[in-house]
Amino acid sequence: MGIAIKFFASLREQLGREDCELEAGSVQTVAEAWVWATDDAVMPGNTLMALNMEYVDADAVVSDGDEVAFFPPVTGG
Amino acid sequence: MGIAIKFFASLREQLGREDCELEAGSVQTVAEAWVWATDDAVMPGNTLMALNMEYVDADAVVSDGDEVAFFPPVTGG
Amino acid sequence: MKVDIIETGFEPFAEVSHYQTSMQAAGKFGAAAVFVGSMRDFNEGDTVAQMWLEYYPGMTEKYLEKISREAIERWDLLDSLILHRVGRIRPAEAIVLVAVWSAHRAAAFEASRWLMEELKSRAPFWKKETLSEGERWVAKNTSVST
Amino acid sequence: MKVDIIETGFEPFAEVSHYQTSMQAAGKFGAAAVFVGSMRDFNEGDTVAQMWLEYYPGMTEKYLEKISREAIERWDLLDSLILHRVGRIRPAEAIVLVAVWSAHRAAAFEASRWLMEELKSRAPFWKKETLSEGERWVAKNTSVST
Repeated sequence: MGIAIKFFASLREQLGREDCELEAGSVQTVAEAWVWATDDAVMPGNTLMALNMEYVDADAVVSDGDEVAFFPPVTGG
Repeated sequence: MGIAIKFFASLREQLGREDCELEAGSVQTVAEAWVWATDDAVMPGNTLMALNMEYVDADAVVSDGDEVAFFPPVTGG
Repeated sequence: MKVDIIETGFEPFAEVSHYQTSMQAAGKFGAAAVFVGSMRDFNEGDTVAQMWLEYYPGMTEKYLEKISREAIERWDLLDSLILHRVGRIRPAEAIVLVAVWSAHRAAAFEASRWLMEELKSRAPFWKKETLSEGERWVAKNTSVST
Repeated sequence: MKVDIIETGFEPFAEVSHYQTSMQAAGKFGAAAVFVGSMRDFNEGDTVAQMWLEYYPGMTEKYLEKISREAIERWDLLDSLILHRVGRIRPAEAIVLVAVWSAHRAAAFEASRWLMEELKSRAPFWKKETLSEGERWVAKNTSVST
């Protein structure tokens, strides 16, 4: 199935990246997913991370079929 | 013109009093207005007093044309 | 700013919507906070069939206008609306509506709550409940914390 | 309990009224607290012509449902409603609605405010403003105190 990667809002525009899919087993953690999906771009210090739609830290472990998302501070409401 | 006296809610029912009017000059303070208007009934400790529709203490001075009101703790909202 | 004492049933959210439409501040307020108090069908363990709400015509409006002005000044509100029902009220009917409009949310939250606490602690209204057996005046309002 | 993401304009008080009518808790709730956040036509000193609101389909709803359940549990609420607009928004239009129903007013006031703070600090939404010259992403939300 692979690992789905999503970027949102200003972070997506800054990176110039679309959502992508990594091969299963290619990464172990959310931090590694960032490196592979962005060609090792510098991660802004305020970047938020979600794994399967729950907030996580960069060292969260990812598995085949997971969805990983990166986004800037939220500004809803 | 005299001094208008009003009672509200449970206090009015307990006293069995209608609104009344005292003669001008017959009383000097809100406390004296109570005595005259109620035939010296005991005032419940939680009675609230208003003079011309503003909260006052019992020693507030009343004048000809004033309106004095006595009522129990409020229960609106 | 508007204060009104109402003798018949009213639909609180329709009133807020209607009042807001008439405001000149569209685009200026980022926040509206609204509180509606309704009649419950129970109180202190008893079923309440209906209620009678008495007020002090003149003083009640004056007091509500006073606290409205104070809130507008203190929290720099753009507008406020207070409606309060009097007379005979049945369960589930709206009793009180407090609505405030401000640029930012903290002011709206704080002002609406402050207005309700001031209203409940000092505005001249009195409730008499009709129970299955007889009537009783409500003795006192709950404090801020409940 | 209801959470909904809305792509077109909505009339917040009509939504509250409609939702309340459908509730089974009439006569049980003594208090309803409603907060509506609307788009202002200015921000940080600039005139804002319109706004684009992005979200994370799936996670956003999940997060709003999570905080709704938490609020219902913590304050013993009878019900809650959260609506949030996404897509293109113009000044004076409603962006967010939070409504809660409870037996007593303190719970309603506190829960509505807590829900708004949680929503603003953690719900995945992002605003992009269109100014007279170009666009900009809103960098961060205001803290609780403003």
